[in-house]
Amino acid sequence: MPLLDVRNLTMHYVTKMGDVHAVDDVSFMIEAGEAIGLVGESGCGKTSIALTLLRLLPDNARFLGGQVLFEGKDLTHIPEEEMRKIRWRGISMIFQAAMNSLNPVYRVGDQIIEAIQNHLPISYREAKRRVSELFELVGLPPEVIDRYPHEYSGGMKQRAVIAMALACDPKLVIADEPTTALDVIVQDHILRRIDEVRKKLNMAMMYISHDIAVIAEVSQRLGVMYAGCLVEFGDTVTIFKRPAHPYTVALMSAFPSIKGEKRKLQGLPGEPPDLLQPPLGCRFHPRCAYATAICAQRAPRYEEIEPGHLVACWNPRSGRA
Amino acid sequence: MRKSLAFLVLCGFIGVAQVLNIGIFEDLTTKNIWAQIGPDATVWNTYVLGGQYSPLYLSVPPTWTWLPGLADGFPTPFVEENGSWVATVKVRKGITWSDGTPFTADDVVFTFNVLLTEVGGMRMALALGGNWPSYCPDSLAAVEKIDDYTVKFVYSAEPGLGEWTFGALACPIVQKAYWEPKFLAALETEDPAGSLLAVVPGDDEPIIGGYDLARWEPGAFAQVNKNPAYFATGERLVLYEGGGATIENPRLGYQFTAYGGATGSVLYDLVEGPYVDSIIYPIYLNQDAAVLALQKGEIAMFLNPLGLSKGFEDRLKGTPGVQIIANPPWGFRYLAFNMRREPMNYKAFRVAVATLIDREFVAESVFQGIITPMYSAVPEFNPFWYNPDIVVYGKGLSHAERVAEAVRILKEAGFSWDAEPKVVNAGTRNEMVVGVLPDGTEVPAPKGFKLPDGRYCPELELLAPSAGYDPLRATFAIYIEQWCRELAIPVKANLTGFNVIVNKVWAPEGFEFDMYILGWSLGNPAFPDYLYYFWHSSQDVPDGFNTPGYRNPQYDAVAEAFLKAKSVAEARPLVFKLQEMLAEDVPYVILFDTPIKEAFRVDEIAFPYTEVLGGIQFVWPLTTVKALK
Amino acid sequence: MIPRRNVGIEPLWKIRARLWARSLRKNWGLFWESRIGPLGLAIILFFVLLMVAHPILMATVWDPRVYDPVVGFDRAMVGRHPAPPSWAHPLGTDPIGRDILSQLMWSTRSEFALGVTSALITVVIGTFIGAVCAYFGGVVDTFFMRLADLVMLFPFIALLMVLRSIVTLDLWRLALVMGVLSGFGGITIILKAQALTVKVKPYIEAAKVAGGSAFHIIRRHIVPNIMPLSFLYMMFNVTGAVFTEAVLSYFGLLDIRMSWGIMIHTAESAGYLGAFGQYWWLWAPPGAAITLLCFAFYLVGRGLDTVVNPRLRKR
Amino acid sequence: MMSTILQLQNVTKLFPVKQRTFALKVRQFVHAVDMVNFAVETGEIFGLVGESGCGKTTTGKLIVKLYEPTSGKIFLDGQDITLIRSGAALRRFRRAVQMIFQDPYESLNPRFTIFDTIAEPLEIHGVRSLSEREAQVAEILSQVGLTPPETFMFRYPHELSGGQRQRVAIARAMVIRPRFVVADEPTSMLDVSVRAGVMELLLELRRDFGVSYLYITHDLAVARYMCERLAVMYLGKIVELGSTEVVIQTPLHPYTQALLAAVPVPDPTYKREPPQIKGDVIAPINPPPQCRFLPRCPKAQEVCARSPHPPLVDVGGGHFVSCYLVR
Amino acid sequence: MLRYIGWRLAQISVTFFLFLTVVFLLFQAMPGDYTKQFIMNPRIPPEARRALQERLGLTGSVWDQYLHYVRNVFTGNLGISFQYYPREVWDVIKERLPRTAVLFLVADLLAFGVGYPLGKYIAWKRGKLSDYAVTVTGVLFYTIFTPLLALILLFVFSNVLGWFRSGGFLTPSVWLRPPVDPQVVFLLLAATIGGILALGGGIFFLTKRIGHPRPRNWARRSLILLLLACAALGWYRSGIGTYAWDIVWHMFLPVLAVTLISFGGTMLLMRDSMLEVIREDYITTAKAKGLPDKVVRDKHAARTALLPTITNFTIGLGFIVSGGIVTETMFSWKGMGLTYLEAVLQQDFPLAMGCLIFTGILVLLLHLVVDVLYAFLDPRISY
Repeated sequence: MPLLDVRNLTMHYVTKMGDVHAVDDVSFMIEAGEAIGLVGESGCGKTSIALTLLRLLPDNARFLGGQVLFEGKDLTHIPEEEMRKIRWRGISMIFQAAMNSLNPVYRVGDQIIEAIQNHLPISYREAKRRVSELFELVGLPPEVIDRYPHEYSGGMKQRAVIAMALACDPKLVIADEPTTALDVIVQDHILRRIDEVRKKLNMAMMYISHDIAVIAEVSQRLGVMYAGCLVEFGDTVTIFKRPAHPYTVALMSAFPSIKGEKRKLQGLPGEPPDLLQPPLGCRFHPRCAYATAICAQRAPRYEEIEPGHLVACWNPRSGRA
Repeated sequence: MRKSLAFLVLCGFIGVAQVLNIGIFEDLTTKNIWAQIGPDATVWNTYVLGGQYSPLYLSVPPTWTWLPGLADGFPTPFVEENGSWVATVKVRKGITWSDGTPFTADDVVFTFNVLLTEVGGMRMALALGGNWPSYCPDSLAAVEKIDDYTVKFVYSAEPGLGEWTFGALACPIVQKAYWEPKFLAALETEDPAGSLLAVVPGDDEPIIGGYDLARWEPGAFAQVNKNPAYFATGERLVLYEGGGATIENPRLGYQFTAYGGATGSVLYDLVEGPYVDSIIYPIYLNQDAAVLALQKGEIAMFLNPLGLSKGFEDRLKGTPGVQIIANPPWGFRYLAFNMRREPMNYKAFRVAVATLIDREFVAESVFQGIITPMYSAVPEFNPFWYNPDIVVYGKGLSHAERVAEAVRILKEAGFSWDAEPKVVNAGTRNEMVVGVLPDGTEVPAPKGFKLPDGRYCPELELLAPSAGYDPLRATFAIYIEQWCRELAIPVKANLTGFNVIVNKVWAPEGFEFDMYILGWSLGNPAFPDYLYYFWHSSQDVPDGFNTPGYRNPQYDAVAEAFLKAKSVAEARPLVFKLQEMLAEDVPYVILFDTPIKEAFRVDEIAFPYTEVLGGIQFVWPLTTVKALK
Repeated sequence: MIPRRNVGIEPLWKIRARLWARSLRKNWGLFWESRIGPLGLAIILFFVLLMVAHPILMATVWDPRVYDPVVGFDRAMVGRHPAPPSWAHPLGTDPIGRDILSQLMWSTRSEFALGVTSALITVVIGTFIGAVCAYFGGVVDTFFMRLADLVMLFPFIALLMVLRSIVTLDLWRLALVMGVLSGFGGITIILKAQALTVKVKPYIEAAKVAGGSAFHIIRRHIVPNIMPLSFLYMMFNVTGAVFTEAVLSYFGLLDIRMSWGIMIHTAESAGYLGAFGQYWWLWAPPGAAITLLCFAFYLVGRGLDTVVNPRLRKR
Repeated sequence: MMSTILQLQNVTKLFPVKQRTFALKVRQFVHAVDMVNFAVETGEIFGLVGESGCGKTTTGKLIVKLYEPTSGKIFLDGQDITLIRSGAALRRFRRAVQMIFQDPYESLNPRFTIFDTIAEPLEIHGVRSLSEREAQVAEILSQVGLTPPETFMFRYPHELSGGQRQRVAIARAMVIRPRFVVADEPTSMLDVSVRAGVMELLLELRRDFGVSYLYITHDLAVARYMCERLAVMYLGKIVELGSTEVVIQTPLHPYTQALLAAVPVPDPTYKREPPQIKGDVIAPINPPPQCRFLPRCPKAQEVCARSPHPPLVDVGGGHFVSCYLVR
Repeated sequence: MLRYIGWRLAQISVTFFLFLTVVFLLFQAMPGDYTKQFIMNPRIPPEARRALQERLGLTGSVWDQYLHYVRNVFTGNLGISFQYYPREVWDVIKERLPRTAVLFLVADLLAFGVGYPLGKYIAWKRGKLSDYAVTVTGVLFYTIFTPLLALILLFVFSNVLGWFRSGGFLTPSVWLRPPVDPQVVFLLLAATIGGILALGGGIFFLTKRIGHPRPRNWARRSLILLLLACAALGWYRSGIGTYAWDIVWHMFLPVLAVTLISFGGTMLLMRDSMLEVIREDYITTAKAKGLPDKVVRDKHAARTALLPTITNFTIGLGFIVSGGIVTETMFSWKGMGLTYLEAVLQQDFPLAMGCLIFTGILVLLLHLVVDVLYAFLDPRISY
């Protein structure tokens, strides 16, 4: 049984202008101890998936179908009280904006202790000891436990947020753009540290990022999202070597690198679709260089083109045996 | 403290103390007699503290008969002695201060010596300010003791009523023993008058009147207790129809008869108390609260110099146990012209405006009887001084007749119009100045009011208190504006703050106004000396009281004679004459005043009489009222 | 090079008008959603109706001699004033026989005039000074901010009580004084803070780089961007002005011939105020009118707040 | 033949540190830009690379006169622009130099339509006629790829996507035909798929208008793609400068090396070594006179602690390095 | 911190000096003077008025008067009241201030106590019917014409129900022979409130160290109950309990009025501030941590949103003079507001200026207090 099994997840936001098709029929699995990446551009629904998993969606979100099986339990249907226990203990999250996910009026240590005491029946002293262990783990000096968030630098805050996410030994940690606002050298440090911890504690990890270079370095398997749909999913190396969906191909060729030959970048024509009225058929077809008539009529099935490599495309570029 | 203890012991002997609750609207501002008569001379201080000290002579309500207080009989007539004028006054024997010490001529002499002392280039009386200067007129040269019970007053010139009868003799007397050390200490300081005013008397301050201040809880209430040593307790005063009066004080063994004594039927038979052990004056900061308290029986009455408004009257009318008394006012509200300016300097103009003012209409229709129209400078409710035979311009005329009359007067004096006002539909409901005559000719709206020399009349400002300060005067001003405008007389009512008016009328440079409406309350009804101050030409100086700038040598002469008169009988025809002149020349148009209406609980308080000019608050200092509970 | 061509399909002003109408529609939608805003607006419209109806009634149905709000009185009812509501006087008459409804309607105009004038003055001053302080900073900023601190030290009503004995405070002067005082006070600080958030936006820098003068930037960029907030505070200021006028009139401190505050003051000084049930028509209509109008402008202000501040919107 | 369009000589910008207690003299300064020298050739794209807070944006703003340098000279076409104060000279300068800002969401006035935004510089520079402005705006819109222009002209920024907005921002900068443009991270906020398009557009515009760029970025990969030459900045100082490929292939300064080592590579099979660097960046408030990189330098030697900040020295082929250890 | 306070005090002195000057000029600009009231009495000769003017310091050049005044104020001498001549202004303020202070302190605290939780609650329930209902009610009370509310309360509670007296701050019959001055009782009441607040704060901080939330809350509640019981017992045993109770009983209606009027302000501010805070990421984080809704609302959202509300509350305390005018008039509560009103109407400049200056000092000091309070409440701020 996989740790997390997301099946046909569909979620819309209700607005005055109509429904925003934020997550549409998304399915994927995460095994225990595994690191997967979710890559896509802004507004493609990556963060919405994360929030759906923790059931932290805003009021206007409507869950329209599918299942989220965590250790066999369907998170979409359990009562709130039970869900509250799963949060942080089962699934925790490193939020996108670490700067803002610490409450400025409480000491950083106390905010972590609060999370621990909320889930585990241990004393303040014990909890504090645990926090200093966590701090050591993420590379923070223990003397900053009793400081306030504003006394931390950006990198330290990010580390503290990671420590907080690990506080209750969760089985799955969702890292939503954990390093976006950071400089490359700090980013490198932190990504390496997370990876070490993950291996040490044998946690599953779900990275969410728009930066495929980062995802390439840290994840074993990888999903590519476009306009609310998961268009490709598979082993990271396979996808980089044999990208099947035209969007994945385009994404990779749009990305400059400091290694290798300097090559001409291929921008994608057009703009990402308006999720209030997503295009019929394949959502990518208006921008797709390989679109055929059927792409505009019917959404492609999400199917395996080689073992463990799933693609939703009528005309995949490679890999189809 | 000691006094309250004594009071407590007393109550213990005679059973439950009788207490009256009487509401007031403002707090005391001082306990010091010098300040109370001086710079702190507020009516509220007088209500509460006025009972502590007595003068030698006083005008006794309700008839305002002038009678001895601490004095024994009337003073001797003035005789000339080495260029000064001298009279003697005897004080009563047997009177004691509340501390038990006897009251003697020393106290009288001391009181006047304080006032006569020269400090910093002026007399103490002036330095103290307030009402002191009137008790110590300039012509008073010295006050000397002849024996323990006789005092000699020395004047530099023969004094008139104002300087003598209603001046020095009305001065409250303080105790020498208590005040002398304080006075001497004050003299040592840089500002003796200021230091004297700054003395805070303690509970041991001896008093001579009926009620003694026992407690003052600032902002909440004041309490006075009866003075067991009050000299007049049990004193019987009988006032007769013929003006006679008798005083009989069994306690002092004192008897006195004046003005012909017991002739005619008895008007009032009053026996001094105090009948109440203590009076508590709770302070209410708005009338509504006081009215509610009166309705609930929290208080027996409340004191208010202006009397009840119509609304309070309406509300209290149906309340069981509450009686409402209406008394005539002693004051008037008036329109003043600045006779230094054009066109107010024309008598015709003033007369025309006076003709236009329909007091009865406003009084009866608009204000439905809550105001009383007035015509003479002496309110008619003071029959002794009031002259009923004076000119009243426009009296009894209809609106159309008034317009016609005013136009006639103005035209006669040379005023003119571009389009002259004409009355149409006179006598009907639709009478107006503009419209169509029965023969079909159209009457244009009057316009272009011109002075006799042919120039257009400048816009005239009529200053009046805003509706916020006094809706009655504001409304009157608006009507006057309307009536004048109807005749194209360019009057503009400026309804503004009281201070603004006062500061324009009494501007430092002189009198900066065209017309204004204000009111006067008139002091001692027994002696209308305001007739001198308001219209005598000597007062037509900056800061003087002759605001219209009325200069009539004839008036001046009569007014001066009035002040110098030796008796009221001598003064009366002069006052009549003054009223006639004023009515004729209209420096003021006397407009109206409101009757003083007061309410009290008949189940709690009983008054010996309720008809008194200015209101039952003048049944003062409440030594004759009884508590019924 | 692409050849130049004129794209003027429509005159510019038409397009702008359409855009303006569209943004108005959108903002109206947001305003409507706040629910309390439209409630306030409805109340204000009701008062506008009263205001407009008065001169019409005076010219047609009402005899000015009877219904004039200041000098009218009903001869037919002498001795019965203050009279309770009747057909002739739907809200009764006051102690000196004037029609309450007429007074109420007539005063509406002055309340609006007062509120709107003073609020406009406040907002114009506040916006201008706020923008200038934010843009230039330095001495100008320090001067006006200290001035604002100073103005805010004064209790408003207390200050007006002093001022009214220095100058005759009629309606327009009161509006001017209130407008100027609150213009130099707190609102400057709020608008300056808002202008500061605008000032640091890159588009200001872009305008500078494009060569825009300080005046150009303040006029075209800063002021339009703080205008919505100004407008919002204008609503609150109207409430403040109406309320202040009422309080001062109630104390009899203003030199106005008629207003809602004066109406209550008339009842009070004539002694009818404390007798609640008995003479309710004297105090209830003006009291309710003051409260309602203040309430309405405040609600509109809060409704606008949800339009102007996205943070307050429903997600 | 290449000519220098822009030259910076010993340009320094100090920002006073806000002090709460009142002092007559400000004692602490952030050395945002410290004795910076470089030159940009006509038609060249010159990259300025560094981490946040290194002073690269300040340098850009100094060039467009949003800031005035504390000391040093900046020459545009041989004229010292720091001396320009106002009047016609400033107007000419404003026409010649423009800037593209990082954040397309914030750099457009939300109350302006696209037309208003782009026409604003025209208006300022005296294009009075409305139809003329309309024509020019339409033209530049099609040039930046927003076609047909009519559909974009009267929209508001919030109705456009990020890429479109950045194109509008570029159009605003280009509409008065500047000769030099400072592009401050013009693509860092954009999605990957539109980023390439914008970069291509900038290159195209250089071709069409012959404009030169100072291209500011933190992303070495982007710099590599866009620039002919680049300079690496660290805490207000340029530590390495040279032609792009040379610097990226053979970085000489330890900081450049660390920076390059930290850049993730979009290739899951490539395993990078961790960059050799210690600690965190500290703000350059009254920095000590030694090499700015000294506290974090993995290769620091005794000479570094003894000597002042090393000068920028040509090590051959126009490759400049500021390090004592590279000679 | 101390350095900062010193610097702020220096700033405050400058502002205060300017304020003083403006106040002085303002009253100088008022036409006429106190002695004008004697113009109504023709028997008082002009010389007497001039003597009085001299004594009251109304003669001499404006500049001399100004210097004199400034010198006096900075030596703590606010001059002598004209109305209460020759009492010192400070003496009059000393008598009136405790009444006003206790009344408004209690009312403001109550308003805060009502407004804060309500604001918290409706922000959390935003868009629901309860939100609209409470908001509209709050706004209605906030904008209600104050005299009207006071009259309604007086009518209902005093006239119809007869529960309270119609005004004043004490019952004369109770206070005929009191062992203490009412001022003392007011001061003691203020001290009690202050003490309860301080000790309550102390309890809060002391129990902070208790590890687990449940025993912590239990300890807090019981200790605070104990504190209140001790305070009540203390008053009961003091022997002046009846007097204190008389005052408290009189306070009821004015306190109710002020509370009703001002709770809306706190509530709406709290609501807006909360709405801003609950959009922050740390609220989502707190929810993601699995914390119960109530904890997220009270501990994370409300605590941070409290800060602007506190500012508003504290600064608001300073304006007891202007805020008090209406309330004090309506309820016959002779405090600072009424004193000021009377002083202005009677042109008692020193007293009116004294009231204004007092307010000025109070507001300025409260600004400082807010700054210091912020340093305690908001760790981001340090001086």
